[in-house]
Amino acid sequence: MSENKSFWQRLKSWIDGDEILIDADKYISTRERKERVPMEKAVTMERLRSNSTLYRVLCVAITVVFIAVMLRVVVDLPMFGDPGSITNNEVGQRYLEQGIEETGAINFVAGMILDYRAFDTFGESNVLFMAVIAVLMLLQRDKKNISAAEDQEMAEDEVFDSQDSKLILKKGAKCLAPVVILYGIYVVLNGHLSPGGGFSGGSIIGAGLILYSAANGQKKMQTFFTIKTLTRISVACLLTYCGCKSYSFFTGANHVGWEIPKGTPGAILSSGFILPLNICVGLVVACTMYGFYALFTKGEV
Amino acid sequence: MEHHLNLVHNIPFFSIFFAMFCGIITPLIKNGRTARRLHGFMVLLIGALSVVLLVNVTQNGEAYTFMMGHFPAPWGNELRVGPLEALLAVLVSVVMFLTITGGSDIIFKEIVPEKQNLYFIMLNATFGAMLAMTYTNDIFTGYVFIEILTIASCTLILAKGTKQAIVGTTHYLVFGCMGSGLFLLGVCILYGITGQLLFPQIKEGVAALMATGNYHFALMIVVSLMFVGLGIKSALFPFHSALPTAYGSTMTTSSGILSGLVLKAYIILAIKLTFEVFTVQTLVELKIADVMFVLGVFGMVMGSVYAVRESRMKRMLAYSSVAQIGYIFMGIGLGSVAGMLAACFHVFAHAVTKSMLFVCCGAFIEDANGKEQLENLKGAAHRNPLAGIAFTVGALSMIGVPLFAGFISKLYFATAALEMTGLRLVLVLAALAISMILNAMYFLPSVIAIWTRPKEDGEGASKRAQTSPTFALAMVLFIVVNLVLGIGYRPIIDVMKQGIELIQMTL
Amino acid sequence: MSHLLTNYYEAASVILFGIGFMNLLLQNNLIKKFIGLNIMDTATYLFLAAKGYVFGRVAPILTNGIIDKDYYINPIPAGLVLTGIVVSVSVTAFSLALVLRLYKHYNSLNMDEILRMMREEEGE
Amino acid sequence: MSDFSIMIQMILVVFLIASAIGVSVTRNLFMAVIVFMGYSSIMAIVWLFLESPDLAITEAAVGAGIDTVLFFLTLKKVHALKGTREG
Repeated sequence: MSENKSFWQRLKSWIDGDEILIDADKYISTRERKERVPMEKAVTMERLRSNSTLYRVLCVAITVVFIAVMLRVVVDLPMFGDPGSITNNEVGQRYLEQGIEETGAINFVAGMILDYRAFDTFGESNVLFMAVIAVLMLLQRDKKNISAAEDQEMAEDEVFDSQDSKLILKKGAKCLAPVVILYGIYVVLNGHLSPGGGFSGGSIIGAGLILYSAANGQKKMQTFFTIKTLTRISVACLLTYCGCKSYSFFTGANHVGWEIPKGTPGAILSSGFILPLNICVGLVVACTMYGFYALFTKGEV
Repeated sequence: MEHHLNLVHNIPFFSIFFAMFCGIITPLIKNGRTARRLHGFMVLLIGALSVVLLVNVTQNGEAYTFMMGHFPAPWGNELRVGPLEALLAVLVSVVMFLTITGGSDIIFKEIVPEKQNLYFIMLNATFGAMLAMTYTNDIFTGYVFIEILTIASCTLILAKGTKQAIVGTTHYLVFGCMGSGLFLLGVCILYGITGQLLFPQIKEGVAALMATGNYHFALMIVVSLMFVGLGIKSALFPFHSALPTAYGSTMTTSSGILSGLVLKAYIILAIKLTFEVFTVQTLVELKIADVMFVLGVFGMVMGSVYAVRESRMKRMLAYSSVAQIGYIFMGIGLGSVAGMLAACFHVFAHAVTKSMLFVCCGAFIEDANGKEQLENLKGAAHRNPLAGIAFTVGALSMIGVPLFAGFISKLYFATAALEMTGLRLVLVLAALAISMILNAMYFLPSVIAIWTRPKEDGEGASKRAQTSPTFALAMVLFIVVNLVLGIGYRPIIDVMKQGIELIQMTL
Repeated sequence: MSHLLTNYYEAASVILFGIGFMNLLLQNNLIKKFIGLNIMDTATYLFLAAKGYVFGRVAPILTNGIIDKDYYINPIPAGLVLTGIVVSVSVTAFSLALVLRLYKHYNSLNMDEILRMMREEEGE
Repeated sequence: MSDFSIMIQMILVVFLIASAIGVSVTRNLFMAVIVFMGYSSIMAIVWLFLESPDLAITEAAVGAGIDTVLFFLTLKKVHALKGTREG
């Protein structure tokens, strides 16, 4: 086991298997010693950052170079607002000229995202759902995620909220919340007729819910809106979405026919699946937005 | 292209929607075990269906597009299915199933019970998003599912709930956001100069631009933006710094999924873009291939150098992933079909091997009561022989010993390099040799360490840890899959070749 | 140069993208990092929306019953941007939740400092 | 599009860039979030000029509404309100 064994002796003992431990030990210990090196290297970056003038100058320089390259690209691009630009091709034309006939929506954007390119939009509502689940996982209070200081702070907030110090603000918010929610519902229901749709309307409803919760305290909100309601509404809406789209993708791809009646363009009950889908998206978004707010403030819905 | 579709052709669409459906419905299941069963059933079903699809498309030698909705190509979304895509779907299902089967004990141990079902939502979403990225024929759909994958994979990292895991997630998320931001900017400029979003139409547009020479600089920047974006997301060498922090801080099961599959999903998208949008020739003409080649070679060497310096096993495996991603980008950067083939095979070999290594590493750390320094893992293989054997197999495969998967991909890289001349040939062969030596330098000591009985507490250390039957099953299957890739690789290569040919035919 | 003035929206959006990207990459403070992320995303959307605009045409919602492709602007960018905005608000919420947790554990918003603290703890 | 409208749009664009730079250089987090809120509102107006009312509504509701609320909640939780300087 001396250090100065020849290579062949060590190989032989390695094959025999009797001195593996010593060699492995040596290996590990040399590697242990080397391990400090990358840490010191990483510190130099921090030292660079602490030297703030140099660091700032470097940041600005990199930004300027990046922007210069990108501006060079922009110079080449088609002119802004040019009707002959390549983006105004047959794809957009069909959306505009046959959109009403094929989707029934007079808001061409709604027709495009909820019918022609509905797969993207399906992915998009899933992103939202994943985000609210991720935030739930992060902020919902469990045994790995509690601290006494935070409890105390929240108790103080509650006392502060229950005082009537912001009476005018609270009364105002109470009056305003229903109006905001109503406007949101209008935007959702008219998604296929006017600007807006599930997403924007849903965020407006969500903002209304946040206002209501801020004015009346989360306790009152919890009487009718808990985490259970949130997940149930979201899951039900997404499942409806999933079902509707599976139906139309399946029938469309297999040329089955059985199309959904489109109704009279311009009427509120028209354009096939677009209205129910807008309602689903709107509900999911409203729940999500309120869920974010509640989890951020209290760590629970 | 009017195709008569039968039920088998609906499998890709069904797979994506069923995976997302299971993800959506899981919050209603409060019990983590039930959620795990649903997940396992879903992956098995989709895996089986993908095998059926694979057999069907290879026998008929066909590739088809599947309309997502009532509207054909430039107007509606589409999926594209060919032998290569079906094979990738099978790979994703197999690796997902085996990793979760082998690593589910750790999931139930590390995550608080009320949040276990949330973890499986994220797993289902990850699976669905990876399938969608494999099958998609639309660049914007690709972007949306990249974002789903970003959020879902970050949640897989933070699920452990410790503060280190949160730091790791933040680091990973910042890099992920940079990557997807650059990718999105690339997509936007590409839309601005071709006016299309579906792969075949963009391909026509790009071909026209290359022929006329218009927007040459813009096209170069677009391609670099998109590949740098995907490179950042798949931890290509200079952008890898988030990887060790993230993998070092989280559960090995999550690391196995992330390293084995999620990184590969971005690479799959990069390979699809190379074949179906830009073509290999365009990449070579725009000099992007050279850049990828150089970064890949650097990654191969530097990743291994970092790994040699590392004494914690999880971080060592993370750096090893950086090196292996370097191999894949080097293969793409060779700018030849043979190079792409080698890169594709390496995606398979690395996915299978690295997830196995992470699952074994998890079992070792578990037996050592959570300590992950290499010295604490001494004798780990005696406590858990099956994991020890699997780890050894994985290490040998990583080094590139014949009979195992890693050898075949290195063989194909070398073959692809022999088509090249001059500097490239030398560089590839040198990088392969150096990287193999470095791989041996960090994998062999860990193998030796885990098979070494510690002297001081000779009896306590050799005590057998209890292994669940599911873990044993997963290990055996992992080893079998590795050997299948290492010995019976011919049919797989043939399917890949067929897939690549079919993609190139449909210009 | 005159091109940059006609393409002023695109020019502005790449400048904003650059600023946002560098904030995300180089700012130490996490909140400003994620504001940078938002600026970067909106810049991309501005670029896309500018690509869809055509002089003298109106928003893609049926007005006065006119069905004519030369009357409305291109609806595709608007749809894509709508999808994109949803994605970026999700990512923002997620990242801010991460910031809250980090602050709870490390009492700091500085990413470098947090990484250093983590390394020191691991080193012990 | 009239010259006047183009002029207004250019001014808005300059405001956008100015507020983005402002966010980057300010050391006060509260100020940064307020400026970012202004940035989102200007962006909503820009989208009206680009004939995309859908986007304008969404940006106003999300960028200037929900995002800002989330940023403020975060600032409150990390005790960065009341003009605290960043650490």
